[in-house]
Amino acid sequence: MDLLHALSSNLLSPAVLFFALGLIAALTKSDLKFPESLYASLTIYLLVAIGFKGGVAINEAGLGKVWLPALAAITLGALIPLWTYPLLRFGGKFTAVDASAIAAHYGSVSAVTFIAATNYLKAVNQPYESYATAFLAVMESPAILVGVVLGKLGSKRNGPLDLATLKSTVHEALFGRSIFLLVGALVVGALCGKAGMDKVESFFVTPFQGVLALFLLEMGLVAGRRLEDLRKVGPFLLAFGVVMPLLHGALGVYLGRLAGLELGGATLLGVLSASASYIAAPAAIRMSLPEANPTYYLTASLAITFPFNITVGIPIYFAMAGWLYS
Amino acid sequence: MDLLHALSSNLLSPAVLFFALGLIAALTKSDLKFPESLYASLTIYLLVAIGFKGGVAINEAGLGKVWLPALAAITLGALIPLWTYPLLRFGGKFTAVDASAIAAHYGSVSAVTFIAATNYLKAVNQPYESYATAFLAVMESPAILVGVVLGKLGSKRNGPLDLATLKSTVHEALFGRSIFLLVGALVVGALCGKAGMDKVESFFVTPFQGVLALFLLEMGLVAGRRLEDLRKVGPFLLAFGVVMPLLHGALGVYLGRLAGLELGGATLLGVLSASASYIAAPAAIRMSLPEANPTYYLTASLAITFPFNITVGIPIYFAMAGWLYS
Amino acid sequence: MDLLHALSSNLLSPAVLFFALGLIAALTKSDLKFPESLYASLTIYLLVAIGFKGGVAINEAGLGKVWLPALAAITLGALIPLWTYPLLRFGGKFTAVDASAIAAHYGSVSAVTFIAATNYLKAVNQPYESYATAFLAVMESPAILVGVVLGKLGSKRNGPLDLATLKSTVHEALFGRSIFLLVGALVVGALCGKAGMDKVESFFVTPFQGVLALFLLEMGLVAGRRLEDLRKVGPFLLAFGVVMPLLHGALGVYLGRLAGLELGGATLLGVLSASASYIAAPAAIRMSLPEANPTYYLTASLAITFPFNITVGIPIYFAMAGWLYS
Amino acid sequence: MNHHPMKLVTIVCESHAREAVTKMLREAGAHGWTLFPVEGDGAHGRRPADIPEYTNVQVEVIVPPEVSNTLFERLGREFFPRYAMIAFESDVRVLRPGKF
Amino acid sequence: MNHHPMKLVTIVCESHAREAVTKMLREAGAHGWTLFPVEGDGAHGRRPADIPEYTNVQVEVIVPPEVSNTLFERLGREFFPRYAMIAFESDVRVLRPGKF
Amino acid sequence: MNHHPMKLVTIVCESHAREAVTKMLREAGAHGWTLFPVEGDGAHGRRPADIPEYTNVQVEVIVPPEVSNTLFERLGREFFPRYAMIAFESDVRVLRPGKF
Ligand SMILES: Nc1ncnc2c1ncn2[C@@H]1O[C@H](COP(=O)(O)O)[C@@H](O)[C@H]1O
Ligand SMILES: Nc1ncnc2c1ncn2[C@@H]1O[C@H](COP(=O)(O)O)[C@@H](O)[C@H]1O
Ligand SMILES: Nc1ncnc2c1ncn2[C@@H]1O[C@H](COP(=O)(O)O)[C@@H](O)[C@H]1O
Ligand code: NA
Ligand code: NA
Ligand code: NA
Repeated sequence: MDLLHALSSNLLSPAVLFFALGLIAALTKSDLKFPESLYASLTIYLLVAIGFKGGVAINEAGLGKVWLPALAAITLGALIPLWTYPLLRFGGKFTAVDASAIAAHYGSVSAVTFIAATNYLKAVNQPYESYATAFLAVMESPAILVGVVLGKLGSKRNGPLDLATLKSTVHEALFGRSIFLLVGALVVGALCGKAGMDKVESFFVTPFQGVLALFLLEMGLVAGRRLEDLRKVGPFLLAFGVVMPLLHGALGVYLGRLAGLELGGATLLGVLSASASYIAAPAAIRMSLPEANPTYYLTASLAITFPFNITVGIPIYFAMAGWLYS
Repeated sequence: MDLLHALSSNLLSPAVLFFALGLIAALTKSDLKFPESLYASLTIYLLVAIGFKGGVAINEAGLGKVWLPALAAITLGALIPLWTYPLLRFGGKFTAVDASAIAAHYGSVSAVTFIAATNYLKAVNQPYESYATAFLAVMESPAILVGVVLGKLGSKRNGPLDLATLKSTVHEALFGRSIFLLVGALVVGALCGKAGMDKVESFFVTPFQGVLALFLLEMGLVAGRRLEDLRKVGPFLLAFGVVMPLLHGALGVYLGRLAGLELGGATLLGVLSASASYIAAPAAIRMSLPEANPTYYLTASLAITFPFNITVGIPIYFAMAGWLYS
Repeated sequence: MDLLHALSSNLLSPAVLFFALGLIAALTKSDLKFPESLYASLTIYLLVAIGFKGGVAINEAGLGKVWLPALAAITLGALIPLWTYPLLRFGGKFTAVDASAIAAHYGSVSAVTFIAATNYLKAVNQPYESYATAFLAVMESPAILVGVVLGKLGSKRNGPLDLATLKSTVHEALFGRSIFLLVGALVVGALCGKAGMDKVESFFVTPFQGVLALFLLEMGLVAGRRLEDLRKVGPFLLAFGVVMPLLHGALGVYLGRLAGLELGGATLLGVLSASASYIAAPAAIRMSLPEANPTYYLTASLAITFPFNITVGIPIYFAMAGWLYS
Repeated sequence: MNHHPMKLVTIVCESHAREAVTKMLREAGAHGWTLFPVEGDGAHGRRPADIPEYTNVQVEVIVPPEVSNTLFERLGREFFPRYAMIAFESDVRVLRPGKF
Repeated sequence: MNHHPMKLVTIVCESHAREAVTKMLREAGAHGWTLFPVEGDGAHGRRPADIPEYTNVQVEVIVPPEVSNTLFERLGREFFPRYAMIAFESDVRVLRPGKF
Repeated sequence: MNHHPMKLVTIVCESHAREAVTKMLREAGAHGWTLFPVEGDGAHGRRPADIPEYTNVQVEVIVPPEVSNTLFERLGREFFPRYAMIAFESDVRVLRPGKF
């Protein structure tokens, strides 16, 4: 499948069109609003569903197949801040704290982008390793820890790197609600296996794509409300938010191949690598590096990289994997 | 199918029985309560689902089939206030502002009544043009605009009809959340077509009837709480809330036939014409004609016409269409 | 199926594993939290679904089959406080008010435990009388009334047993939201029958097990937060919360057999008898016996008996029924 | 502007007390009230607002001083011994004193 | 501590008035506001907070005394005759007066 | 009635600060608190309450005057420079002073 076809089949999917509808609603200042608890409920559903499915897949594939690419994912996540930080600090002239905060976001991952990518692969009939959810689970935290350490080392005003900060960052990074739900559901799925899946499939799997479409409508609203901050962040960050995902996407796909994944799984590792966190990382950064300016990291991850990945990024990483595997 | 059969098959459907249960809960002052965000969430689901389905139908039928009956729908909606206003003003002795407010509500439409009608047609195995959702979408606003103009012209105390009021009314009527969701989902559906439907059908279509039943339980509660206002509105409005739907229903069915719709589609145009708005119209009227008394228009549309249509109105309009087409 | 097999097939089900995950989240002080309205929405869904299904089953089985075991259920519920009260009062040294409050909770029932039990029977392919929901419906109130009367008689400080209190207790016990929803949906289901079920099955039945799994995650959180109160209640209540369910479970299974139920139905009556209320009873007791200490009755029913039943109680009662019927 | 002094009485109580409280407000002479669910912590432990039945509500009511006194008398006598709750009074100013 | 006197203006109104109220706050000189949905009872009957369109919102705004006066003037003139609502003012103290 | 003067401290802050704030309240000597999610507008822009992580919470706490002073000292020193928030104090009266 060539890039154009890959793109158009993504852009005309209900999920992406509903995302665009949400963007439009935000831009036209329509009073459309999802209740706060609907957002929270859909998030719980999506994380539990994807985690459970991934766990069942691990149960079937065996941990032996999962550990190597998972290790690759962790390493990649932890390393990304090491080059994004200097780039932001010296290329983008950001302060040490802001640079490390943004770097943490880009090393970490976006679960919704990952879910949209699995959706996309399903739509184009590309099989993928369902246990890839495990990579999502392990890639959320490492970059956050690295980013916080960078931020503490790079800036004195920000207070020294003490043990208490490190401990609470680790706790936040490992026990935050999204990571807890995802890992928890993964373990439940791994324990239940196929027999458990049969019982809950019609709730956690069958309606999944439709729920995602509705959720992306809301995410369009949320991202759209941030669009007006675009002019505050400057051209460097704008370019960063588009170019880095492409580089990281290519890197992830390549590493995925090295780690022995199939085309579908390599695409997903590329997507994870290319995506930037906008829930878990902000929460941890807000607590550990409160001096970092949220306008920078939230606008970059939520208003630039997230929409980019959802619309054109995912098919591009898929095309990259296609080239690499052909 | 004769009227009696049509009636009983509606009254014994889960949707209508749950509606009755909600009414009973309100009347017996049970502390049953739906959380506010469940109402909002179900509304979003229903509007997106019906809009999306309608859009897919337009994609398949082609706009060529839709424009004529849609034009008929718009015209009907815009005209209804022209006779209901004088009737209320001079027959019912309402003030100009109250008369125009009520007229706006009866020219506009109730999405839930429409959805219940599609449900009913499905239950009695009557095929209908799925693109009829487009009529719902275009019929919400015209009567509101006409009603506001009537109210402004008819009453001096109410302030002159200035451009700012008109502009904000038009904005409210066109970009309010329900109309935005409905039209947006319609466009998304029209762009996706059948391929998109396949992906989200198990969320937006399969469980739809059950969701509607649950939602009507809540609507029974909401309408039931208004029932005690019935004695405040006087016998004229009571009669108005039952007789006008019958007249408008017949008119809608007849116009539907003229515009080339099948039996099912004509029934739906009758239902739209007979229904009265209780969400979009109140919001617009509250802003543009704040002097109008909500007790009148809300009680009429929500506590009289809505329950009447849900229980016996829909099968009657269907029977009317049956006679006309036989 | 022997007890060990019965136990392990319960403990490895998604529902129970998600319950355990919720407990772990509470114990590790994860910030995982369900929005209040999600809890309320899932409760509404579960009660309406189980009630509706039960009503359809009554419609098919006929009331003739239901009345005798229903009478047995009511009697059992009303009698349980008569021996738990003196046991708590004199064995556990509780005040008259506390003893009667706890007794009311153990005579009443837990809808979620019942639902989990139907789920379990389905998982082990054990057919059961679907109309058993009727027993759930009738067993909620009697013990509450008996408990309140006991509490009023046993304690002077608590005010005399006047008619107003009794009336408001009866109202609360009969028209509280959970009982209203359950009985209401039961009646709707009985009126609709199979034809109605066909329409809403894909919403109220197909995804039911998955919804329950998600709900038990939340219930694990709720129960887990109460675990730290365990050390406040003393060893007597700890033992009471485990031993009484076993006795009541056996009694319920036995009575179920006497009343002519099959193995599945007798298991369910055992489960009902063994379960303790933690929503309806606390609400009624809080109003009628406000001097009773919630730490005792809530901790016992929610943090001891509920987790015990969900994890090992249900398979034990099923095994008991197996022995009795073999 | 013509501001008139009134009392704002705020009550935070377990949601089971909700009906009893609003009924009492009416009896004591209040013409309206405002209410919303809240989380809380206090002598009776955390109330984490995830089950409607186990949460708190905050009730706010604007009343003339004499009604506030009646309210506090009944709160102290009938409610404080029974329910997990707090109540406090503060001074506010309103435009339309006849409304309260 | 260096506390500075300010006014807290609290408005409880039907949710339809929400946009008009927050717009007016800005025009009158407020630098921010806080808002949440509430249930209520009053002269216009019960508002049971189950449909977003039929419920109330409570708006709280901290302003200097002169802005509070402007607010109440506009509330009394433009809003009270049109919407179901109440508003009241109370005295509060803040640390960073420049913020308000 | 026997009313006792107390201070009501109200804090509106981004929800990320929630744990830090409630922990600080306990440390400063408060015996309880009340909390709910709110929307807001201010120097840091609109916070539209549609994602729990991006919204505000309002915390209300009744304390004796000296605790209020401690609270404001710590708020001014540790919290205001870090978080999007406001805090204000007002005078209230309660019945059971020992409770606070
Ligand atoms: N000092 C306080 N400040 C603010 N709210 C409080 C305070 N103490 C108690 N509350 C609220 O009142 C509820 C009941 O209090 P208690 O009976 O002390 O558990 C708590 O859950 C809180 O919401
Ligand atoms: N005396 C009062 N105390 C507190 N809130 C009130 C009072 N009167 C009215 N309200 C609130 O203001 C809203 C509108 O009031 P009304 O216009 O009187 O119906 C009500 O729904 C209540 O939320
Ligand atoms: N003048 C004000 N009156 C009421 N609430 C305010 C005011 N200013 C700020 N807030 C609240 O405090 C939050 C944080 O304020 P800020 O740091 O100014 O963005 C806002 O989102 C509002 O909820
Ligand atoms: Na990444
Ligand atoms: Na109409
Ligand atoms: Na029991």
